[in-house]
Amino acid sequence: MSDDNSELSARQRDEARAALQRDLPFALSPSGSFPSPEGGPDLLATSDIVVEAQQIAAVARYLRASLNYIYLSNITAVDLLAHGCFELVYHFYRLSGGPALTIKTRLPREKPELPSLTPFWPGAAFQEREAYDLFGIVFKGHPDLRRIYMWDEFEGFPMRKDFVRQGDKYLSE
Amino acid sequence: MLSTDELQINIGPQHPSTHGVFRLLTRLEGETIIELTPVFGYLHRNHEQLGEANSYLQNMPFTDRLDYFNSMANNHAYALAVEKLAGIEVPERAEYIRVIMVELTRILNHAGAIGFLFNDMGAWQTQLAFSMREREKILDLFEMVSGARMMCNYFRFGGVVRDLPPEFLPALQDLLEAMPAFIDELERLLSENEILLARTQNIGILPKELAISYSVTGPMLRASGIPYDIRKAEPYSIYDRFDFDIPIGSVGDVYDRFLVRIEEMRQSRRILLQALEQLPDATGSHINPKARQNVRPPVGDAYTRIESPKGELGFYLVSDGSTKPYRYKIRAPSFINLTPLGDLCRGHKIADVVVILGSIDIVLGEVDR
Amino acid sequence: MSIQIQRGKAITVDRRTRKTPMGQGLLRGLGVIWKHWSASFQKNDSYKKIQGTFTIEYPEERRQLPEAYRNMPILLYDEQSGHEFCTSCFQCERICPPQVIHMTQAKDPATGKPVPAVESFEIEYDACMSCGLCAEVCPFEAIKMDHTFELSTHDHPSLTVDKTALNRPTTYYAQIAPRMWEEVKENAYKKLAANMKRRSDLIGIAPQMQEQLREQLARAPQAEPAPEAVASASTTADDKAARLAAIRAANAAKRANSENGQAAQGDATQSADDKAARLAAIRAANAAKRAAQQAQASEAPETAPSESASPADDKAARLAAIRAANAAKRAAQQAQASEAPETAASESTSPADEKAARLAAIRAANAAKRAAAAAEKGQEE
Amino acid sequence: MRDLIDGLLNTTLGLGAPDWLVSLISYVAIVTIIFLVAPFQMLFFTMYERRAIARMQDRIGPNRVGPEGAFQPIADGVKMFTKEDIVPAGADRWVHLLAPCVVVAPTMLLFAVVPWGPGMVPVDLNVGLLFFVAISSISAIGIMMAGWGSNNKFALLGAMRGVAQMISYEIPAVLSLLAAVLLAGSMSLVSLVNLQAGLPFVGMLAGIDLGLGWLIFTPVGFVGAICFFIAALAEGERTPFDIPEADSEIVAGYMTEYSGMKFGLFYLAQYILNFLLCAITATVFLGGWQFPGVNWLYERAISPANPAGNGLFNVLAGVLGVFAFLLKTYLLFYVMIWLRGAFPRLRVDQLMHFGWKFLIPLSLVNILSASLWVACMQWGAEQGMGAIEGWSPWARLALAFVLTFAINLVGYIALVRIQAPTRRRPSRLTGSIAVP
Repeated sequence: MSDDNSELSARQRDEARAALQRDLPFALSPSGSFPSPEGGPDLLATSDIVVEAQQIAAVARYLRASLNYIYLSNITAVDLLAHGCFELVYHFYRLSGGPALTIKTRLPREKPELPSLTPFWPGAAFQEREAYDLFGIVFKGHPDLRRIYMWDEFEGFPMRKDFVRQGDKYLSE
Repeated sequence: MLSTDELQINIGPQHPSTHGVFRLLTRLEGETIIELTPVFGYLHRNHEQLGEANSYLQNMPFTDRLDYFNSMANNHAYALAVEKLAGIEVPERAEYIRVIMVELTRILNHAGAIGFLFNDMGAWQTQLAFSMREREKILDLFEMVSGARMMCNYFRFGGVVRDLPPEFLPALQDLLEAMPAFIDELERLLSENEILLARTQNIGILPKELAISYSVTGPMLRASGIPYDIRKAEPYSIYDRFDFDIPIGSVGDVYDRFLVRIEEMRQSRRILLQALEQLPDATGSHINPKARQNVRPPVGDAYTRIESPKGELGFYLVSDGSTKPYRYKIRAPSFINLTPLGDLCRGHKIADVVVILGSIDIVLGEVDR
Repeated sequence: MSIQIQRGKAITVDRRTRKTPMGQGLLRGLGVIWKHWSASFQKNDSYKKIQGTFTIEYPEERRQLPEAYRNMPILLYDEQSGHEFCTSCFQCERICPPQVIHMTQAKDPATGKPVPAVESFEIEYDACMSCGLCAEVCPFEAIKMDHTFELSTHDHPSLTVDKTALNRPTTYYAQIAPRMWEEVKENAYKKLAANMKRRSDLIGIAPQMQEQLREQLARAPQAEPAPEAVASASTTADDKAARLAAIRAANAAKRANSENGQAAQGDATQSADDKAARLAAIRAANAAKRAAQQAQASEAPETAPSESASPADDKAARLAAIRAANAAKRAAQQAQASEAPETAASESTSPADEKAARLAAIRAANAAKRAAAAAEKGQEE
Repeated sequence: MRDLIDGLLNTTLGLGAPDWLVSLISYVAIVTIIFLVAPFQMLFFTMYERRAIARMQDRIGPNRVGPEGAFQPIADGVKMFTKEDIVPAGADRWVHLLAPCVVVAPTMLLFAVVPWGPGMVPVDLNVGLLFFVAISSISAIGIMMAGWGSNNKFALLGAMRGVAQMISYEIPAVLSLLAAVLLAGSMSLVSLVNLQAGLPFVGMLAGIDLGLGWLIFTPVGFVGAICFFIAALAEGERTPFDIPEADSEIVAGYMTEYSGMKFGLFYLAQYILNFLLCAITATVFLGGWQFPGVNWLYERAISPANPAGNGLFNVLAGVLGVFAFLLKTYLLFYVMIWLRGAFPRLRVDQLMHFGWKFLIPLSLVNILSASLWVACMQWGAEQGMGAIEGWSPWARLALAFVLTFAINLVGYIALVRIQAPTRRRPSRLTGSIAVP
């Protein structure tokens, strides 16, 4: 059962990678490189497709138009503090079923900006606002990029790994 | 010519029918909505960060609190994610028990959703009381197996907490026997009611294309006419072993969402009957994996999703090889289904807003996380 | 484009748009309600029925709770031996998602080594989320989920529950969850039997049972006044911690005494000459005297709670602590050693609240014990 | 009442009290009784409603305070009185204070014309129905005051809805009452009740007085009763027309900012109004106190027609009459509860739609039927009904019955057909899934 699924998803991934290689080769070569710290786990290693952050909108639209991945399900931001980058994970689906196509993209922590998918998938609006609210990732072209959970005056981005939590002072004692 | 002015109203955060602490910032022309913006976060507790501070097993009871109506479904999605991440196998009987629990959850959620929808519409809690009666019966069953009615915390990585007690299966049989009568009654009470037709038909229409681009899932997507059910599209657990149909709507309005939910309850009952038939013997299966309290998955990530009663519930986990997840993200169906609310309500009356909101079926525990 | 559905099909729901609405739907709805109204004079007690009153009039009627029901965690002890199942393995404290379980492990007063028993165990009921993970991970079946749910109180601090309030006999649990207890009973007792061997004296005995056991001890012929004092004190006030400290001090004294005697005997048998024998006799006499004094000193803490039989419990506890510390100091002076009592004393003056006072009392008692041990050692040298 | 006291003082006791004294004593007594009875009705109705609707929902309802929860309304009342009275900041203090009074006062006045039993009418106005309709619409002003004075947008919306609804539903209410007035030829409630003596369907024709000649048994009365009852639901803000206080939409409508006894007054007014609306429906269409035996007893009692009657029969007729009247009223209120238990609420535009486009035309059709009924039953050659002049009363009755029944039925079906929503499907949904 799960073997079938992982095989299927690997095949989908390879197909998509090949198609992207053919039509959008510039998107597949991420510009910034992020170092892996010594000793720590290497969270950057992945078999999923990693694309250039600034091309994410182009890639997503290509996936929708040419490969039929018309359903954008999930946008996740991950703070890879040790690697000095944010990773954004997009899960796309086909309406005909089957496993997800996972697209990853990485942003430098200093200037986390990338194009928004909201103009093409209005359903991304809240998810991008959430990523902005909790991680401080700026989605260019988002029509209404405000904090979604925290109040507007809140300072800092609470899901970042270096966010000083209120409880930390008790933990350190 | 009279000069008129727009009226700006905050519906909520303290309001009888916002299903929790939730605010709808509306601009009105008379009673007609010109603009509506949902504002939330009042219940935000940064659940995801909490998840990163806890070990994998410690997160299990917290998932109950996401969508507190369907704690079993949340448990299932989370258990699947960790099992995928750590490569844990689930014994056959445990899989069947899980399916039974999740389908019961679906019935109780839909019963509740319909009840609350009619409560929002001003039916004085009668439908809700009938739904709650069935829900209480199902909660009795949950209490029997897990010890709690709502915060079940029943699933474990590689199984469930404990096997079904002997009195469970007869009770479930009785419940399923009464189920068609209940669903038919609900339908008879409601689906031909002229007031209801007037209130729900052609209200809050979500066309197919918009439904997809808005990433809505679950009964809402199916009511828009798209037969997309994760149990069929990407079968997880053992859902490929059951015969059941996917109800879809033809218009995509509130009425279709209500009818789709009614039909899904019937389909869930079908699945339950099949699961009861196929349920393997208790002998020889070890369904409580006590040894796996400290899961330490290898470095990597996993995304699993289930068809929770409200839609696609996904867990995205990143492991750095420790006992705690490095990233713990929840794709909450209510949260994303809420995105089109502003568009759905535009041009309708205030009274329709609560009905549309009720038909989306949100739980603020999940929206705000 | 559209999905291939295995084992099923997509069905379009029927919107029933054929009929002209003429009020017949309204009448049918009224019919359903009428049926419920007329059936509501019977009780709905079966899962098969969808009509009839299903209210349970709560304080008078109560639902039969299923065995697996979980509310708040409790601790189990064996009624026969009085031993608690808990060995303070810290599994529950570690797994507890809201981190409301706090415990300390018991130590053997003689050797200072940890014993598989729990010294203090506290659960903050007010923050407990009743997830049942603690009961699930417990390898000794010591922690179980209770069925009592009427816990509301006006007194918030009382929801931080200590071991005495948490303890339940196994018979209680066997009554609320017979099958679940039957499953684990054998295993639990086997493990308990193994652990009991490593516990000495009253360690690991449930506080509820300690009194009974002590009464049994008191009935046995004893030369020492200490146990009697303890027995009498135990009937008086309710400040358990102070009492416990006193008991421990008394026990330590007793033990020191008896062991001294043995040592003296051993010395006597081993001694080669009269001188040595005489010396040993004198030492034994001294030891006995000291023990007696210690026992007297240890009476002081018991009097404290009975004197201050006022509601100000914490005051009494603090007083007891100070007295215990003083007693310890006296004992130490006799033994001419150890800074421990002093630190205990200095600590016992500072605590602000009840808990700390109780803790100080325990520490003072421990110090007394240590002093006795030191005295003993000094003698052996 | 006045007759009774007059008889008691002057005839039985022979005191020879002057007319004004008799009037004074009798009206003071009447007012006292009404002010004692009215709040009691409200208390009873709250309890009645809660218990009945609980039964419909498979529950038991409040049963803890007193035997079977009988003192629950009193406990609620105590709670109301002891709650803090909050006036929101920025509210118009005086308007806010006066609003509940303006709402309560007219409802109390309405008791003046309610005929409780034979000879138990506080005031038998010859324009009793007109009085009822006119006074009952005054409370719309109070609702508007409450909504405006609260300085709350929900309250304002609720008040707007309330006033619009009250004014709209006055019309079908009056029109459907008009049908009954046509049949009776009088606006006096007592004459309406007296009209409904006799047998079912045929009224007084057979000469046997069973007190069952209720208007609701005729096609005209039936449609009129339904129309009036629906309009009464809207007037009394009952489900499915509880739009002004729609709790799931606008919190509590115009009552949002009220607490304590001010809220209690609204509550009181609402339940008393519900009682009165049920009572008027019972009086006009269900025969009021008419019940087998009441008229027989009253014929032997002290009355203007029979001043030498026996006072005992007054009591007996009164008891039976009041019993019949209250039974009908409570049954009608049960219907209100029943509807509340079964139906969701309409939307405000649908309410208007229903009132103006369905209920008013239907009552107009009913008025046509009513006039035909009168024509068939009473008119002769000089009114142009010479064709049926010589017919027996039974034949005329049959003709009237069939004719009005047919007209009402056709009218109803035609209106339903016209109102039925067009079965058009939004075309944009039928295509295949297009990638946006």
